[in-house]
Amino acid sequence: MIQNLLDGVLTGAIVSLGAIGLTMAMHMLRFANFSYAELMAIGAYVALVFDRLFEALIPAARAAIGPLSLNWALAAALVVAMAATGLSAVAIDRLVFRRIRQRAGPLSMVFASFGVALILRNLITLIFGLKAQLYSQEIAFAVILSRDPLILIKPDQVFVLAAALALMLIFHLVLTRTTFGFALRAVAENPALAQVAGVRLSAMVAAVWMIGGALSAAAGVFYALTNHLAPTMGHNFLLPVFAATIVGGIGSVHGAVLGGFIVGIASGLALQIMPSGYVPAMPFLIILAVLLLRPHGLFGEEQA
Amino acid sequence: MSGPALTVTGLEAGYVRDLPVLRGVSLRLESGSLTAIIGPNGAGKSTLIKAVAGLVPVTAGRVLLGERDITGLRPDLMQGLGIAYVPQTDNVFRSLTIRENLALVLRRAPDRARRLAQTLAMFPPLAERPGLRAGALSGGQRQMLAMAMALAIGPSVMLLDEPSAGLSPKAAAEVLELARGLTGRGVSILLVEQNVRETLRLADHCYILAEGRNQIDGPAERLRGDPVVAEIYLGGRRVAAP
Amino acid sequence: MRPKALMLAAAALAALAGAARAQECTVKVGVVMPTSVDWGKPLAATTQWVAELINEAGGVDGCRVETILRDTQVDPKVGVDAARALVDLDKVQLLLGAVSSGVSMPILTSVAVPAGVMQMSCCSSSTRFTDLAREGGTRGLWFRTFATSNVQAALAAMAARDRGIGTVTILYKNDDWGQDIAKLVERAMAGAGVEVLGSIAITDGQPSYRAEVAEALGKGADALYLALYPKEGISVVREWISLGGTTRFIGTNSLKSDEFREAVGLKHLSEFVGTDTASPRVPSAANFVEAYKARFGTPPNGPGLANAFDAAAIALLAYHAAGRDAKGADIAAKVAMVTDPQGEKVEGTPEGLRRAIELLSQGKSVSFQGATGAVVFDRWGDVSAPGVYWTFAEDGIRELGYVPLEEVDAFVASLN
Amino acid sequence: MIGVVSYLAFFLTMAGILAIAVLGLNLQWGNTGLFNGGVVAFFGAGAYGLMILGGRPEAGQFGGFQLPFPVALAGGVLLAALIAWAVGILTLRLRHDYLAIATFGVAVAFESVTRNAEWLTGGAKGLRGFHRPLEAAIGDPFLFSLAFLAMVLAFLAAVYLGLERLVRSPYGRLLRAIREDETAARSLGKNPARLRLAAFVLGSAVMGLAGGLYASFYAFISPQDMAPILTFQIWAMLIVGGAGNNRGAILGAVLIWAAWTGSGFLLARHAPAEFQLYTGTIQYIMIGLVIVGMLMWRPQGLLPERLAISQTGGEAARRSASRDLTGRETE
Amino acid sequence: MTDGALLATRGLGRRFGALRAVDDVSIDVAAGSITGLIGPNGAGKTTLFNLLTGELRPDAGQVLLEGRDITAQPPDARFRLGLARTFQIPRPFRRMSVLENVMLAPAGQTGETIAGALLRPGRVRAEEARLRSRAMEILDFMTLAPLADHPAGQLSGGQTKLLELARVLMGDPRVILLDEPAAGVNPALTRVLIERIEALNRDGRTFLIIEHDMDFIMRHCDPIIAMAEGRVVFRGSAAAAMADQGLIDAYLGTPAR
Repeated sequence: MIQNLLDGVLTGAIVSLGAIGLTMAMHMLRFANFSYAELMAIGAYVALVFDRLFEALIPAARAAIGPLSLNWALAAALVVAMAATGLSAVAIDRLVFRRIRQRAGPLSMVFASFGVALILRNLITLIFGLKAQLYSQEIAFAVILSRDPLILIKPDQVFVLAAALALMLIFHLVLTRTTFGFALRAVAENPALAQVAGVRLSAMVAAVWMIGGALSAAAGVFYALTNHLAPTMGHNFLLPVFAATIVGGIGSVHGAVLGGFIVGIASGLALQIMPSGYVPAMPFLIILAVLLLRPHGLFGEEQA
Repeated sequence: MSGPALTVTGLEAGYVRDLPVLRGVSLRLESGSLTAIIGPNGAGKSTLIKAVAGLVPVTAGRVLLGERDITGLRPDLMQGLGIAYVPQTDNVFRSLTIRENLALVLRRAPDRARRLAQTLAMFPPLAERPGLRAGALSGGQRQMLAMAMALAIGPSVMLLDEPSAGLSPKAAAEVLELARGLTGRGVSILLVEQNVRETLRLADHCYILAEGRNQIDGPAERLRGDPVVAEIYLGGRRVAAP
Repeated sequence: MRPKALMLAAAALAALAGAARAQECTVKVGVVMPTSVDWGKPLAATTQWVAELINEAGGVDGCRVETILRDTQVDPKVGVDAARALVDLDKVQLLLGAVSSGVSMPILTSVAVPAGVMQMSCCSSSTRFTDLAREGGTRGLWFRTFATSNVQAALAAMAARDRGIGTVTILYKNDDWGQDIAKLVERAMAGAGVEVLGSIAITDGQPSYRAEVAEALGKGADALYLALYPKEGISVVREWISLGGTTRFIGTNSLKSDEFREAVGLKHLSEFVGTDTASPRVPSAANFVEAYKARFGTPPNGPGLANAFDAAAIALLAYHAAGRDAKGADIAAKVAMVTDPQGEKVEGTPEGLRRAIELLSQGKSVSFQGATGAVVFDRWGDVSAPGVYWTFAEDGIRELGYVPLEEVDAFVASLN
Repeated sequence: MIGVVSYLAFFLTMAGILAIAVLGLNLQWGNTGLFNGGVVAFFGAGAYGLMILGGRPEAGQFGGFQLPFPVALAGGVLLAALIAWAVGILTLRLRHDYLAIATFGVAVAFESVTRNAEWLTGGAKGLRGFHRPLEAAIGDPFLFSLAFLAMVLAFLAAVYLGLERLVRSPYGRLLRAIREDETAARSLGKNPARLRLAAFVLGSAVMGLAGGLYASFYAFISPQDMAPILTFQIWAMLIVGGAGNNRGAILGAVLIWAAWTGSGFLLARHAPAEFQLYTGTIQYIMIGLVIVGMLMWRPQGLLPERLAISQTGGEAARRSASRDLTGRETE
Repeated sequence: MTDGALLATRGLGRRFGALRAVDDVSIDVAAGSITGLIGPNGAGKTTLFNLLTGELRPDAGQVLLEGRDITAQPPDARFRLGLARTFQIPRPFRRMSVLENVMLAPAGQTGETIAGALLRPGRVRAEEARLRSRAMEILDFMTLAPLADHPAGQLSGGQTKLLELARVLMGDPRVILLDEPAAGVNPALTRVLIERIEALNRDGRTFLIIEHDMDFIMRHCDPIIAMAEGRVVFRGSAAAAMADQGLIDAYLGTPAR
């Protein structure tokens, strides 16, 4: 029980990272982006490429950091992946979504995002193959916190949770302490007024994609670090990330974080209440429950 | 008053293609003047002011700021040029605090802290609790914050869209008096108002629009005495009164 | 307008196919396999390899075998369409495939059986096929070289019993094969006096199997039974090991893969016992491994490769026996002649196949000794097979022991 | 030649079945503006409903009532409608994109049930044991396939004509009004929620019909048929054909299905062998590109929605003074 | 408060955040009257309309139609009960023809249900013919008949106001709420509109009209209700309103002197 809770928190941290960008993008661009979760896969695979590259170039970077399975090469690759994924998110918006925004309604965007997701997922398959891949073959062992009840925790897990929380904190500070953050919030609330207040809309849209892509990349790398890489990994997170976004309320960053943890913990505990085969439906049940009780999510506001 | 701060010539604009709301409007906003636009609902008053602010696509005509052509310029660049636009509703960011609202409009200003303090000092009710979320303000205070946000950038031209709408008569009068006072400091104000009487009392110059076109214009004093204007816009009470 | 255009297009394609036929005598064989998924591709490659071997050995009734490979995308609609095009447009009388039962079944019921085409699958394991055959729904056109999961379940139970394992927890892939085998293993374990503490479904496409693994870990069983494919297997087993779970694993043949061995790491797999239905006592199986290595450069460590080899070889030999113009039912009728235990033993080597073709041409039956040993089909097109235990080794797979058919059958009988 | 005809019959049967599902989606999306992200669930409900009602009994398995084909088919349609009704009541008041996510989730949940509820759906191994209507009576497989095609085309025609009548009737007028301005429609006494629910249920029932025909065609259904890719395929057909236009919906179904199968056919023949591992992947990318390209350059589809004005004053308007009330029908 | 009130409110209130848009409003609209609703911008007139028609839910109070509490009824139900409205900024169905706009309105059309449309084509046809003739009558009455086949999006501002009234008439309502019917309409069309309103009133229809055009209000409306800051500040005849200097100064503005 406690173990499930702990594991749920870890999954929750990853889902939260994915949901932060989605909630902002959905709020600002007013459409449900089904291709969003693919950014996680892009990030994880970019990190894989650079991890291998750095390891080959600088053998010293192969040294693991403390008790973690993360090494310096991967840590550097993570940074590169965050930037690269952010840029690809901006590029996808420029190439596809912006054009469709100008021509057709928001629901065409929803469908276009289906198509984009399909293209991205299969491009990754084409380049990297379907095989499951790993950053490191080594298995990092869990530390026993308690024997009765049995509670185990992995150093990687602690690191991922800490890193995810740190990223969220940084982002929170940016939103609440910098005028750039004010501008982001302003655009989310009222794009026209934000423009009048001197905010360049297209720059903010790009910034949202950039941030969302970077956070998603981090989520993807953290996931792959504790699990493995597969072209379908983004797709597998689709429903959880959407669930977190909706639970938190579209547009609410804090809601997305909380929603991510709720979804993660609920999935962790799902096995306690339902047969294992039905667990994949859990995020959907959460979505449904929240929409019925609070149609605008926990922190969401009614949109005009 | 030296030359126009803003010149609009033959402006056509609208939200949907092939369906212009403005069908050729021209006006001049003299430097340091308070110029009002009045007219019936649907005449295109708000659209005119939005088109000037760059929020509605312009299909024909020109907008000049002084000598400079700013037709269809991006709204954020307009703000950079010293044009402050205050929309009628939703004119503050409700999820941001008073201070954050002001910091946002000042985010490119090098001396942000100083100007923020200056602006707050102009509006004591706002300065009392700068950490309050704008969503929690009353209608009058919100309008005040919107004006403060416009003033913070030290604008040369202000575009005000019905600043008195939804306010109590007292608050409405205060807002208009505030606008009037600003012209004394060299700010040129273009104002859309429903409150014709009050507007004609305060404004220097007045344009009357109907169906997206100029109808009548002239110095406010003259229009106050114009029988046609009285008939249409001032209730025509001389006719109806027993 | 539209149908006409389509007819024209189809006619043009048919003309192209006709042109190809004119060059020499060719026998077309349809292959419907999911080449767009990782585990499908080697199966298809193996099948094509068998066709080459047969061609080198003289071909089917003197004709060159031309395999037409179609991707099923593991989508029943796409698979059926592909099979249908093969049957209707290419006039194949023999379909090899598909892999998943969920694709093989609709192909069988809506294409092969109605058209009277023989279908031989390497890898579909669902008990649905046996049911269908019992009802007469397959009209004797259906065969599979993949033994029903009974054999592996029996082997797993015997392994647990023999190693003094008192309790196990089952993790199974949540598909038809996994659900089936999980149930069979539960029954077999009970029969062997091994207690099953829990049976947990692993649904693919989940972000994390942490909860499932933690759940299994909480059961505290002596050993873990794994009915998984490599992809989920890697995720689940790595998670399990990192949490300090026991490394006493019993696994199905689906985990026989280098990918799994490498990703989990050999050092954690020293106590792994795998089950399979192959028959390595027969030299033919070893020969297959060698030949495969020679052909593809890697050992045949993917699931179902040996079965795919035998499926294609038996089907093509039966085709040969039935003659180049044979219909599906004729080919199906000759399968018994290829797998006749009384017949001369022939292997799946170039020489063996040449010998088989020769004997079959003379009307003599043969006993085909394939990659999975001597395959014998029962009335429903199912094979029973002896068992083998295996484990992971430096260079791939090492066999641990052989369980003769009689022993397996005796154990299975003891359960009833 | 008979082979070509036989394959064509097969192809058209499948395309026809898919076209029916696309018509159902067109009612929801094209005519009503409802984003159904879980088409496969309603398709599946029709299929499973048919198999459970019309199949043969099996030990430990609910269903197998061996009801006659029309009854079983109707039962499947009803099941799809019932699920749609329940889903609709819960989700139709949501924002549009929430609806897309909620229905997407419905499909995931539905697949989960088909995979796990073995007593009801046969679990992952699926349901079989259904006798195709008239198969035994006709005997010859080729004739049967033609007969089945005829039946599918008859259903397609019926659905097409029915939907066309609906769109041109006051019901269609109401749908268009609500799509254009919900507030105004409400102020005229119309209940958009009820109307949308009705359109959602009817559209889903049509998808259920397609699912029922699909299951009876294959005499087998399993969770593998419930993959989200079906939803995507049906959407692609509608987008390419032209949302809002029933003829476009049918055209889109035929074209996309032809492209999907045809590309497999051609790649199997002409792509180098080592390339073939990726044919499926490449197909997905191509379809994705077609969708995105379509939305970017021709969002209205090949056959755009005709903004048919279903009622005109006809002569009456032209000779308004005479107030001629016999304005001609414009059907 | 008269017993003859067809439409009434009791203690109606609605706030938006801190703003009390409508605050404890109790009004009566007598059957057969043309009641005028005046007040400065932001006085809560349109909010009151939205509360009357059900577009908004009140925080407090009741709406009564013929003494029956309809507070909980949604807008569509209120229309069917005989309470219809037009919008300040007209909302025609632009992509539908003028005739279709009007034919849409009647409730309970057989062809509006799926079953009716599919299964009773004969009846639908007959009903449509009847509706069409009635719609043409009304369009003729509103001088829009020549435009029947035109998309409503092509009408001028004034014509769409007429169309909205025609559309509403098709539902045969007892009370019609008009939100600034004359705003933005040229004088000729305004005259048509006024004539029609008065003719309909003679037929027994009740009107509640928001209007800024004081001339319009004073000439055609009686009684008059004035609102300011969400409250009712005056109730009485037009003559009484004119005599109330305090009202004029505070809320209606002082005429230029």
